[in-house]
Amino acid sequence: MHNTVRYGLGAALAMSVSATALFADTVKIAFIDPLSGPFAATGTNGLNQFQFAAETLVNDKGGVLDGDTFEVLGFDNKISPKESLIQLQVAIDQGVRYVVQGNSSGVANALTDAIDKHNRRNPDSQVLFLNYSAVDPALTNEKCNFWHFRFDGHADMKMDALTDVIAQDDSIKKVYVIGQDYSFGKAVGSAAQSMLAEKRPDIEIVGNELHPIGKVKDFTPYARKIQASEADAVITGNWGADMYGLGKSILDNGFEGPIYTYYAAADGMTAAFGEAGKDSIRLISEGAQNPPPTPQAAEYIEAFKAKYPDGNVSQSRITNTIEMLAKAIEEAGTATDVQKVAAALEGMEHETMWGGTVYMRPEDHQAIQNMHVFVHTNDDITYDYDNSGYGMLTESTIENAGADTPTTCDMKRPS
Amino acid sequence: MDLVLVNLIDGLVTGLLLFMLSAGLTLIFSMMGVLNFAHASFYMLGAYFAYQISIYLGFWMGLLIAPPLVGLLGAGVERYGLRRVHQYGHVPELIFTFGLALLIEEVVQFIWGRNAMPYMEPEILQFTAFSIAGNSIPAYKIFMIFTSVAIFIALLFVLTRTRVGMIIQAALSYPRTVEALGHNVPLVFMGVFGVGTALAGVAGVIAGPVLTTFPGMAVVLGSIVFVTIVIGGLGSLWGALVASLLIGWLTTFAKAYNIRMEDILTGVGFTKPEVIWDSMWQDLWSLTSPQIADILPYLLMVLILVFRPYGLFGKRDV
Amino acid sequence: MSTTSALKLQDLKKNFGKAEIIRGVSLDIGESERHAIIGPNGAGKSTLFNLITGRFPPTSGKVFLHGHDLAGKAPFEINRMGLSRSFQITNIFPKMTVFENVRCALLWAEGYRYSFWNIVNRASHLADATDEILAQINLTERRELPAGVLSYAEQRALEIGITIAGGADVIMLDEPTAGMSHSETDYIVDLIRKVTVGKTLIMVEHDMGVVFGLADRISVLVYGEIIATGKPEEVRANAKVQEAYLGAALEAEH
Amino acid sequence: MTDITQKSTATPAMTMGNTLPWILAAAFLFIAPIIFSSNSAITIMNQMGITMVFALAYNMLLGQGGMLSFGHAVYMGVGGFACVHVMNMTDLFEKMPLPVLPIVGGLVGMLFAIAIGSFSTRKAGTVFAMISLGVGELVAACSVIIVVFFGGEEGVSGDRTYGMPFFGIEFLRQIEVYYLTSFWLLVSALLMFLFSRTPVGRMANAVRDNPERAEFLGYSARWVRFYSFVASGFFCGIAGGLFAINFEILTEENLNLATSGGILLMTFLGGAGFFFGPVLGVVTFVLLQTVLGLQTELWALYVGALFLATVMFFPGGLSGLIMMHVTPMRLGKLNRLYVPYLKVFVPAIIGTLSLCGFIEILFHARHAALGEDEMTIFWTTFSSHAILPWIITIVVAVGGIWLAKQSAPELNEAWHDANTPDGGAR
Repeated sequence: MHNTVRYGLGAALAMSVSATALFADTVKIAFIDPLSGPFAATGTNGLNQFQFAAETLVNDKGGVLDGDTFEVLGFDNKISPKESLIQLQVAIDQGVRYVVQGNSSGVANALTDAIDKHNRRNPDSQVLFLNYSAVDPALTNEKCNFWHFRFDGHADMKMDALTDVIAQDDSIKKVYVIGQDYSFGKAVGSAAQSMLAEKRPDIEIVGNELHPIGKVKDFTPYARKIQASEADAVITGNWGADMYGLGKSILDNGFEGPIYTYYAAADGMTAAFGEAGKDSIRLISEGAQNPPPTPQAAEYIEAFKAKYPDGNVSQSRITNTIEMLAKAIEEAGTATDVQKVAAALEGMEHETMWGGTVYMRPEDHQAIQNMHVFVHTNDDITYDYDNSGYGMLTESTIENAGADTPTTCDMKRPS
Repeated sequence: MDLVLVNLIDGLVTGLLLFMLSAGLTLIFSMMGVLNFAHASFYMLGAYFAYQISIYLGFWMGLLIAPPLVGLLGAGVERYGLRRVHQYGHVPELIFTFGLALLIEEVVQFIWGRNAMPYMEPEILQFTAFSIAGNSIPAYKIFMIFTSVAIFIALLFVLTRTRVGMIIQAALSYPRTVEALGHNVPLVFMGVFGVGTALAGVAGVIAGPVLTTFPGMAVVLGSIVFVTIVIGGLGSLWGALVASLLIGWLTTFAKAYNIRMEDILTGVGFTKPEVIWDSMWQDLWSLTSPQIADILPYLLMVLILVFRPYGLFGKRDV
Repeated sequence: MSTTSALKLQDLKKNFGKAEIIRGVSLDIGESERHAIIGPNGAGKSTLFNLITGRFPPTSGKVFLHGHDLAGKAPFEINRMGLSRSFQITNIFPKMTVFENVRCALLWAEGYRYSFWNIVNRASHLADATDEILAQINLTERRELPAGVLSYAEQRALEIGITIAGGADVIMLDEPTAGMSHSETDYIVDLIRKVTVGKTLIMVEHDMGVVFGLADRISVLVYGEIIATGKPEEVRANAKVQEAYLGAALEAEH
Repeated sequence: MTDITQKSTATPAMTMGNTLPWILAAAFLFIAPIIFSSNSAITIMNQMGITMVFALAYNMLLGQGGMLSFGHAVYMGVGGFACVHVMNMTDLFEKMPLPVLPIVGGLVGMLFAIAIGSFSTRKAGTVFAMISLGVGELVAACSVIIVVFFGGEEGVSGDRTYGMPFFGIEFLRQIEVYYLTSFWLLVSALLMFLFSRTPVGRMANAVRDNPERAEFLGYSARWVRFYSFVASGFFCGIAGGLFAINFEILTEENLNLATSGGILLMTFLGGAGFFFGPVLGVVTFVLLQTVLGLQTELWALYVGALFLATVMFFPGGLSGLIMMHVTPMRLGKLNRLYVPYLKVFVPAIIGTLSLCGFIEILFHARHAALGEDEMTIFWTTFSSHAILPWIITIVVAVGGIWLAKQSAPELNEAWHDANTPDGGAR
């Protein structure tokens, strides 16, 4: 970590002269995510990916407009909504017009709400919120707004893709759904239930339950229940320690079927599962790495690994975020009038290095892209995670996943 | 029925693990009046030390070396930290251990980073001891049970059959008298603190591979440990044991069976409202036991403190 | 003696486990009487004291204050009925100033109760009353010091000040001169005499000399029973008392 | 010693000496946003102000009542949630001027405190602490279960501007919220200060020091604790209401143990023994968090160490440290401390900074990206993989701390001397 990227409150406190004047030569992007505390590893890796993407995909290629460069500034929100709102204010004061965030839907909800209010109340310093990872469906449905763009598929879309894959697997007759007791866990649970009922009415949901988030010490009783239910497959939206604890308990209890997950890869998780999770852990995500989809992608991953040997290119949507923002700024001809940039982003189609096209659906500002189901293995792995030898191998691909998912978004565009 | 047996075993493992932590804590608490908030942090240190040692010398050396190391560290904390704070009273002592817990977590993150450590069971124990209805009981769990039972017996022996144990027992009930009798109470304090933290260390060593060795492991277990000794009653080793097992089984069974609030409410005679959405009671009706399994001990503790402030087996007030 | 007694004990008993500490004590103490309870160490004086003031519940028997049964009353309720006590081990508020100590003792009696709409600093009559008591116990000079830093005798004086401040008409003092030098003892005895004028005083004492100059009547407690009650001279003359207490104790002390 | 509570004054009415600090505080609050005018500075000051109300309310228990609570965020949180719900009741909110809203929070916080306090305040000490911990955990856990009130993980948000305009102010801008917060900060602080001067407030001190003795003065220790607890709940609720106004969102974070622990940390750091201690604690903590957080990823490590050092060496906290110097100042002997202070603290600070430097180098060497050997601390740039910086920092750290230890007895003596009146000890 170099200190130069750590802008923040100190400067804001010291400088009473408000720093709203934009520098003509840089486009500042505020990365508001945890950089300290228990989620710092994920946050720091994300920041590294953003800075690397801005550097190699924009700045090294001559920047945007008349050579303006991207600068990604890290703001530590300690994964707290309150802290995020303070950091948002600090970022805006420093002339930031683009905010990227991804960890925790709770924070994303707070941010999108705050940015909407800010833009209404301060028309001369409006900002865009580029959400690269928070997957609560509400963000592009009932809580959608004009300033928010999501570059990841949301929970329901991912479940749609996942159930498409499960539906084709005739060996699966019984499915157990388990998740953390909060909005996202509940969304995953109800989506799994309704979508499976529609696509494969013969599949029995033998369990659909929630456990307290971050509080469970031992997942063994859950694993026993899963075993006792004679489930053929498990679906979970768990992340972090809850994902690892649950996965480990299920595997330890002798479960051999697939465990479909949203977040069981990278950030130490792949290394921790190791041999035990081989051919069992599945992951639904965008952005394939094994086999490498395009030569650019391979080159990009290698360059990244050369710079950050301990890091992972775990969130390929980050490159899409940066590239699409650059394109939109070019198209709008301005980096300061974010309304124009947002308009350019709407409906944009982008050929991604990860294969396929990313389409920013104008109705709800939701990216539509290819989704893949990966399997955790060490066979045929070109690029592993956590330097563990294990990586995520593409098993099946769903083209333009969720392109037809309906949205309840009632987009209000500023007049 | 088979599942009941499996859950009994699982609950026993959880309970005994909790007991190893609470045994040390209840000794420390009742002798010194200090609620050691950092107790679970020593448990975490046990796991990390053992992991580090196991890389070079294997699991068994870790089990042998890490707990004394943790105990030594604990004794040091007592000697150079707590003893100093002791003169200011109980509240600063509590706050001291609270701060210590924060600091230890930060130090662990500084040294080992924030990700989980690949700390594994020894290969010799990586097999399934037996299976009940398709549920495998790993040999390691059996090992955990035996280790904790052995520690309990050893502790009981020391406390009831040796001179040191007599002094400690006396100090549990009459701290002032023991001092008056001319025993070196500060030394006894330091010893008890060291042994208590070493016990937490043992718990960490053997729990690390099962419950994951990560910087949050102390927080996850932290407050549950006090809850245990408060429920069990201060200064009572048996109380700590009973409360640990009670919590172990309570949480395991609550997780293992979906007891739904809806069934209870209908059983009591309420009828579920037709339009449940957006009703104030929606969340209550949809509540299930796994959702609240891990907060049940807190509920139990509050109830116990309200109705029986000295816990199940305690003789004096908390 | 007046017809209504200030304090009346009726066959009071207290067991701790199997040990019988108080084995049936009956006593009648009149209004404005200064009554001393003496006895050798371990006679149960402090236990009796704690039974009367509601710190321990009696095993059997009753205590009446101005004719009202005290059974089941919490200490603060007994206090509100007009009984105030001191403690054998100095029991003050060490972190608060001397002035605050006394003022706190005055609050309830002055009718402030749990009010949170009165600012005590503004109540000049409260400050005056406090200063009056400070003058009585000769601690005006120490007014602003934290009570914890006073000398032992000063702390005992403060304790007496706190005890009488609430205006209770029954004052109970538990060994007020314990651990003091002769001159300090004389000083405290004078103080007690001065501040308890017109009040009922019950004190537990070990030191005979203190009691003889001060008490109207004396009760002698030995092994949980009162073996004699009467005027100081009568008690002094009592053979049983001589035997059980005075002989040994007086020789040891003088 | 450091725990002496406010000096009682014999003077019956408020004097100039009593009102002056309040006037100064008001004046400072008024001009602060003129000096620190950027929106983010104002946001941080709002945050500080809210936390100050919370910390002062917390100290009504910890400092004045001797009750250690591990779940006090709950009362602030519940009050705040209630306020957001009021914001969302458009019909009601349209007729209510925003500045009144915190009272709603206060009342709800108070009601909740009455409910919990009715059983938790029966005993002080560990029983109280454990009940507060249990209740805190339960409510925090409920926040994700009872979605109707707590909104689950994403919390509940509202819009303050939908309230009835208050003399034409719609509270669109941060600065308007700032003055609203400052107003409530002053009012609450004043009320809490006055509370400590009421009979209940005074008896709270007495009960803290010696509950048994207090009982024999006619006061039920339990009820005295209860009233302090309820009053504290009210002001926590006010803080919650201000939070709702400032951030327009409340989440699980407002209830959890981390927030409760944080407020304990700040209060203790500032010093629980004096009324203004918590205020000092909040300012110090927020500044530490922002300034250190700006410089290093390891800020939490340093703050934790600082906190431990405070508990061990200055249990009176910062305010205790300041007030310790009142006696030498009164005796006119403060100047005798200057030289020993310099002798101890200069090497100690240099040593500690070097130690931090060493930790930073270690951290950098282990965690920085490949090829980024360069690092900058203390305005010096060097390679973290070179051996020289390691040696320098270790030597300076050890040397500095050793020097400080050498001078410590001298300071001790000087301190003793400065605290003793000339012409013999008392």
